[in-house]
Amino acid sequence: MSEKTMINPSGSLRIFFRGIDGGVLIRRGLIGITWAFLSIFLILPVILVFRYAFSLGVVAYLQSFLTRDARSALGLSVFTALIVVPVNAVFGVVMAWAIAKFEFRGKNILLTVLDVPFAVSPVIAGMMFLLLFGSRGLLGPWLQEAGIRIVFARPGIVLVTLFVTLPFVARELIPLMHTQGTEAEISALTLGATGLQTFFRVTLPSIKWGLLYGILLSNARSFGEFGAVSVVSGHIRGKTNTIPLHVEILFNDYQFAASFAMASLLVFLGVLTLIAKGIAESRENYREH
Amino acid sequence: MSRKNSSSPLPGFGLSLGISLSYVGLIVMIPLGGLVISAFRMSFGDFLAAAVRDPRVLASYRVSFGSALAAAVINAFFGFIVAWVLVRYRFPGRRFLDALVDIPFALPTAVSGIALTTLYASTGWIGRFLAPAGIQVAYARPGIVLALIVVGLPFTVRTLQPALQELDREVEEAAMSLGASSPKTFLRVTLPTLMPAVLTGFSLALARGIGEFGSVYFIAGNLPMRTEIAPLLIVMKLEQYDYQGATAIGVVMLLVSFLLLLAVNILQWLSRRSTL
Amino acid sequence: GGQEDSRRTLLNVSYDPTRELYREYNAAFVEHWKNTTGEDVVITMSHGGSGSQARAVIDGLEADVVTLALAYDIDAIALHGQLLPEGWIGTLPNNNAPYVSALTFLVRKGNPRNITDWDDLVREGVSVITPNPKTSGVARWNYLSAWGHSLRQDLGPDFADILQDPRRQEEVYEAQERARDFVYRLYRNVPVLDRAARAATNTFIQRKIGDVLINWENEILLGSRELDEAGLEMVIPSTSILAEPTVAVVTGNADRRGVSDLAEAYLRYLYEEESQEIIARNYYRPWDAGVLERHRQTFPDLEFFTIADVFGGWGEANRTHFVDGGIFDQLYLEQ
Amino acid sequence: MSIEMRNLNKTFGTFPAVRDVSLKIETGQLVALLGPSGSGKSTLLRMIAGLEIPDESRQAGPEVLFDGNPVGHKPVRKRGVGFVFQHYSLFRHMTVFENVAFGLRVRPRRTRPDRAEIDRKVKTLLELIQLQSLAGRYPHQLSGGQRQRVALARALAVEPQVLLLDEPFGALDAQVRVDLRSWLRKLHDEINVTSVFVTHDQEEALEIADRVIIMNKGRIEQDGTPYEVFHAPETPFVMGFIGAVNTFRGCLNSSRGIFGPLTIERRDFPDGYPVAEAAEGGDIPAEMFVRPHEIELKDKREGALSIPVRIIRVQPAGALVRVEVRTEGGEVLTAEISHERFRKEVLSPGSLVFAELKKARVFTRTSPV
Amino acid sequence: MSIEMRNLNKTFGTFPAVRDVSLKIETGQLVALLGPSGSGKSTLLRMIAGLEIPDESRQAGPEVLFDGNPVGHKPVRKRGVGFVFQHYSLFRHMTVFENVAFGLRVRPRRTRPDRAEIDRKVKTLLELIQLQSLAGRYPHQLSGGQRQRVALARALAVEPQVLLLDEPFGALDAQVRVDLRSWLRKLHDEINVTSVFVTHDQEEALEIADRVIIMNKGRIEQDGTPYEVFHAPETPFVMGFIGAVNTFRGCLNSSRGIFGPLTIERRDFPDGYPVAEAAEGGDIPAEMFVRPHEIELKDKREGALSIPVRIIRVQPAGALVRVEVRTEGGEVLTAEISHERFRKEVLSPGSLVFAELKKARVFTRTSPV
Ligand SMILES: Nc1ncnc2c1ncn2[C@@H]1O[C@H](COP(=O)(O)OP(=O)(O)OP(=O)(O)O)[C@@H](O)[C@H]1O
Ligand SMILES: Nc1ncnc2c1ncn2[C@@H]1O[C@H](COP(=O)(O)OP(=O)(O)OP(=O)(O)O)[C@@H](O)[C@H]1O
Ligand SMILES: [Mg+2]
Ligand SMILES: [Mg+2]
Ligand SMILES: O=S(=O)([O-])[O-]
Repeated sequence: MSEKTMINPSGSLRIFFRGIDGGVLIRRGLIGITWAFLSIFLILPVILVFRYAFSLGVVAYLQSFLTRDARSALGLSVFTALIVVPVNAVFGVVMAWAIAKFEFRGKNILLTVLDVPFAVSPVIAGMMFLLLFGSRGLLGPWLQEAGIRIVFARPGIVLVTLFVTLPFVARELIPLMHTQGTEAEISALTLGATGLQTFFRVTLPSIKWGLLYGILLSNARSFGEFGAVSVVSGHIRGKTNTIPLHVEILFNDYQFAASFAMASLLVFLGVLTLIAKGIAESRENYREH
Repeated sequence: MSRKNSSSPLPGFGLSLGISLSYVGLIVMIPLGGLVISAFRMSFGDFLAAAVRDPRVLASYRVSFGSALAAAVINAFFGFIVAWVLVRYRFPGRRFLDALVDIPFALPTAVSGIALTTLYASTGWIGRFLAPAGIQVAYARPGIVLALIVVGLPFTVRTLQPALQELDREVEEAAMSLGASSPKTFLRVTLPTLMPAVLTGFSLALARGIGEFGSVYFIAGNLPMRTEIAPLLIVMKLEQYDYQGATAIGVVMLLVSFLLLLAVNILQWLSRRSTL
Repeated sequence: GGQEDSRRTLLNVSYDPTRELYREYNAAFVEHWKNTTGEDVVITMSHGGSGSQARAVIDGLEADVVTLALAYDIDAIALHGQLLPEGWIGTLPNNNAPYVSALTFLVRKGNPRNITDWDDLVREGVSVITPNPKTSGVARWNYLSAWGHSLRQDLGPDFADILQDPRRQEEVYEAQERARDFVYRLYRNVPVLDRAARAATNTFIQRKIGDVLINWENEILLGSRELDEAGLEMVIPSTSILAEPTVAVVTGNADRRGVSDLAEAYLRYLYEEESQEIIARNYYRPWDAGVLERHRQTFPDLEFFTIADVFGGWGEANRTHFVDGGIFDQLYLEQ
Repeated sequence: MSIEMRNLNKTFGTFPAVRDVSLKIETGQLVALLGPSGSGKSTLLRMIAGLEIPDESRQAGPEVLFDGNPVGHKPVRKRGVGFVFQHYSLFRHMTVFENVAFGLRVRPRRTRPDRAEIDRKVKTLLELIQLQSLAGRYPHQLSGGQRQRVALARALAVEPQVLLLDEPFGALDAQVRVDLRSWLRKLHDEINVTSVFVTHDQEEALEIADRVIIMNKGRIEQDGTPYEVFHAPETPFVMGFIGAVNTFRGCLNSSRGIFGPLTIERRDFPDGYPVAEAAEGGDIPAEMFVRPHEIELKDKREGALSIPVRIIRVQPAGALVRVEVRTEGGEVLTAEISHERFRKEVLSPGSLVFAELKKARVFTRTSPV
Repeated sequence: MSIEMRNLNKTFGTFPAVRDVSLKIETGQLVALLGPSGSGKSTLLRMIAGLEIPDESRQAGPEVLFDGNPVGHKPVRKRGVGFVFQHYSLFRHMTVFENVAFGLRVRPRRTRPDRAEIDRKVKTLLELIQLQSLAGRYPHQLSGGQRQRVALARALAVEPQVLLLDEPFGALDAQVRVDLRSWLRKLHDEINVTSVFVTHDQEEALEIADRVIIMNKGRIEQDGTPYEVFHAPETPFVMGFIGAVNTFRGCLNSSRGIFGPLTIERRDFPDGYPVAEAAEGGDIPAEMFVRPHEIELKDKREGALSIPVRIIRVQPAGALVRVEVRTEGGEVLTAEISHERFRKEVLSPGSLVFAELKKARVFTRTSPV
């Protein structure tokens, strides 16, 4: 394929003759800028994480996951994700269904509210839950009376994580479901399918890759959230530290290698997410065309 | 919120909307409400004093909003190039770069903060080349902007990509067949058509940048009046048992983010309507 | 498993630089408690900036004991959280401070900027690392120590008494003004305000920012031990405020959880000789004079002054210097 | 199954999409709903299917009846209608076979056929649509015409007694459309079902329907056989919408009509004189419509309905030769003559001939002739 | 401006989209590129415009010449062509006025008309397309037909001497399409340009073009006037593609042809006997094509080309009456007869008549008659 050849997004080939995509020089220049920009801002930091993580060798790297605190942080993060991800998946799908398949007044407001967790500072997110459930918060005294602990315990961590990951699944699905329209569902109904049959047999299969990606993103975010969790965690060693908090503690304890090792775990998770996404997208394209 | 299209034959509208509203209410609206109620507990004068009169708070807004604005502008610009390159060109490593864009979504902000600080401190891999030139990145405003570029990048690229993909190539060809040169075609046809997406990505990156804490905290240096961001002030106020002060700043920031988001959604809605 | 559920647990909420100390002490105490009562107990720790830890306790973090950097933070718990009586101070010996510390300097190997005392910190071009007094316990001590040093230079060795002398008001006023200027010049030399003591140490050692780090004596001794090859030297200034980290039982929580006796014993045992040894080994100046004497090598003598004498106690100091709009804020507004 | 609609109205916001439609469709008929875009065809069809609920009206309640039984309360999945969309809306993640089998597989267990039975049924249907060999393909591997046939088979699998098709060929190429048309007609005849299909293509409607219902602005303009709507349109709208037409604007009075170049005496009207009312007052405005094939081109004036015209363009490609002519007044008319005739006459651009109207329909403002 | 193409080839990957096309279009012609989907029409048009570069071929270099001058090196914006896309491709963020003015406004300053001049020109064009009153609207506020007209006006604004249209009406409703067709023809005649338009709708091509070029699989199948391609198709492909047709499969030998129910003696062929080669060897396979309007239905057998058939369906709505008949062998034929004839004969479904072929084209495997 010559320099001028490109494939447009739908995969078909086209040749542009000094078209808007520019000549070879512009093309190379822009690709160069992209590599440089992404290298400086994304590739180098990731390399750095791994360099430090393995600075004491592979054995030390692996050992850093075996300490009691590391195991407990891992456990808490997994516990949180195990709750957060399924809840997000279910509610995300339900919200996407309501928003993408129906017209109703106030939809823009609901959409905006759905986006709030994207935009709210994690610190404020944590603070909101403190103001609500802290012992001096609105519900705090009452909860204390009832012996229910929310902040500085697992429920608080789960709650803030639910908050910060709320939009991921729905946001991923809404545009997808929007473009798919409702005709397939209506066809299913005319063929005698019940609402649930329609959902599980028609809607779900056609959104499954988008759903998977939304789940993976919210999973990555659930493992990675730092600011908000930090506010409500209490930092109790071996109890309420998640992986990112443990990363910070190790970092402060001068255990840099171990700290970056934990961080590299999250990078792996991110990379895994991205690979899965790649697969999901190629499956999606395969179906479309 | 009432139902306009009462006759959609699809089942589950009431149920799904009900569940959605309850869930969003529980996870988002109640905590948000808690914050607002706490803000209402203080007098208006106190609120103003805490949220907008304190010069240090004002300075932190300037840092937060200013850096977020700078980062969002840079992201809009480079994000456009990145999205353009990823959508329009085929070259080795494209899929890799495409996947990379999501890294900041997946990486804990603290980790990216620590990593960036290590890179850009005057002893870091990059910082050591900048320091002799007198460029200080870590522990200065450029560092904040840097961290915000990283966390905001996926927002601009990911909103632009689909828009670029959808952009009808024929429109550009039409412009060129009418005698427009490539730059003119780009400036007069391509760019205006993509403007809603650019603005959306820009606002999302901006909103995210204003609120970002984890990564900035490590790289900022946190000097009052100079490199102290508003979320840090909230943390500080909390630690000084000044809940009202923290709430007041939180409410101001929330308001700004909310307005930004609303603007984005309305923008999208308008552009969708105008391109039917 | 089931065994863990039945064991009584004690949560000690502490500040950053005590990680190593309490790791060792907890092990010792658990053994001691087992030996004396036969009961297995579990001690859990939470570390963070002193202020944020106090805030978490106020917000509901169920600390049974707090071992914080300043009495002020425990006062806040008493005041805002009503979790322990106002008169908590004095429930344990030495104003509830089982160990004290000095503030010392860490400089690069060979002391290239030739820093020997507080006065050197305000020289043009010297870069000083100290955390943010708004969030960090040690940072407040640093700040007050610098201020006190300036007063000491102006008013002489008995400056604490002069400060109280109504006849020397004018002189004192001028000295306070100069102290203010001194601190102002000091903070102009600070390029990074970290959130807590540990973060500042990292900045100085790990990122190699700054010419001098002011920090807890224990933190510096510990840091230079763990990172000795980094090429660092400790410098001991002529004066320091007597930093008194304080401990207390959070009776509100401990009573409710039925661990008051354990909490009480946990803190009291800190004053025992074997514990004081652990404390000294972790570079805190032990309260026990005998133990201190044994570690003279590590803890050279220097001129101390106390917050009570020079600043009228934490309440007063806080109101003057650290509240929003206080002198510390004003320093930055002037910059 | 017969379908009856009574007093159906549907308003979106303030926009009346369907207005006061009452209609009865007999068992076994193939009915076309024809009309311009936005005329309410889809909305009416969707009301039959139960996909749209008719507005409650003040007077008589709206009703949809299948075989005389009201089905207003039945949701779409209980009405037993087969519905086919313009864009096929096949299930993308299912093979052709699975698509067709879907309606059987989602039946409640009691009435669900067993595997073998489903297999057999689907195979029969795939034979019917001549796609046996493609049973394992996914929709994206089919051509447009094939997809549309699968959509039809899928709808037929549940053995609906009513088949509703919303522009079933709208998304197809002209060529493929034409092929599928006659196929649909044959299919309808074979499986004995009542079918209603929506189209805005008049040729399609005329070619395959037993009955054509022409809609305009939410109302039914005319309801009749293809022959009736083509040859005896009841309104100017139908006249203009079905088939090409030449329009003459003018007026009528008791004794004659004047339409541009033509003054036609009462007795000379080929299809009788317009309504009585014209006889009374003075001139009333009227329009005269003549279809292209109802114009003959002759070399001399014959009769009263003959207009001298000059030939502009001759277009002899097609079953009829299309000739564009201009009257002295400058109006352009189109005539369609047979090739035989064309060979006989000398009809080259520029030559002067006479256009003779063999038929003409006149509509006054209120009523047709 | 005349357009000449020499040896144009275009391959996408390994797929040859256009193969060895050479062609000359004279100044002022309106030429239709007609062919099924994927036959390479758009690719050829885009090569003329400079939106696609022809492949370098081994032998003679490919060339596109305008008025005899090669333009291969010129990018699209310098070729001075007006290009109109199927999906209009209007600039969404500009009003109708701004869309039309675009081409003038992006000219280099030297040749750019001043504001008043642009204003005047655009107004004239908007009048031409009869959209003066909508100058301030945005594309999304227009109907499909209006959008298409704006796209045309936009292309005309730069006064191209060549107008290229890629399925200009492809995205429109049947009704609107028909209106715009004759409008396009008129426009072409008024502004005196050379126009090439792509379509896959044969009616459209026959109706408005001076010349029709029929493409199939990247090659030109036939190039001629509408009359020629309709009445004298050169290949079976053209025969089948242009207009409806009845096909008889059979064979030929030196003395007669046998096509299903018909055995036709050499002398009886209405249009002369197929090629000489048939005279030599034995039977060779052949196909006979008869257009529906070339079949007469009579009540008695007349001549050699008469087949007894039974009427299945009569469809009298339309300019001609379409009658479907079945031969004794079971094949279905379609005949189109005039209404006059229809009225004379008794043609009801079920009755037995004779279908007489008035014309028949026979193609052997290699050559047409
Ligand atoms: N859900 C809706 N909300 C608002 N208006 C609607 C809705 N559905 C249809 N309409 C309007 O009702 C009118 C009739 O719509 P309908 O779809 O029945 O037209 P149609 O005859 O099928 O047209 P087409 O040939 O374009 O499909 C249109 O003007 C349309 O804009
Ligand atoms: N960019 C491309 N990459 C790969 N194949 C292409 C490309 N453009 C066209 N083709 C192929 O070339 C062939 C001819 O395409 P072209 O667009 O010229 O057909 P067409 O005659 O215009 O068809 P249609 O009527 O569907 O528009 C098609 O088979 C098409 O799939
Ligand atoms: Mg419709
Ligand atoms: Mg094409
Ligand atoms: O940990 S400190 O509170 O002393 O900074």
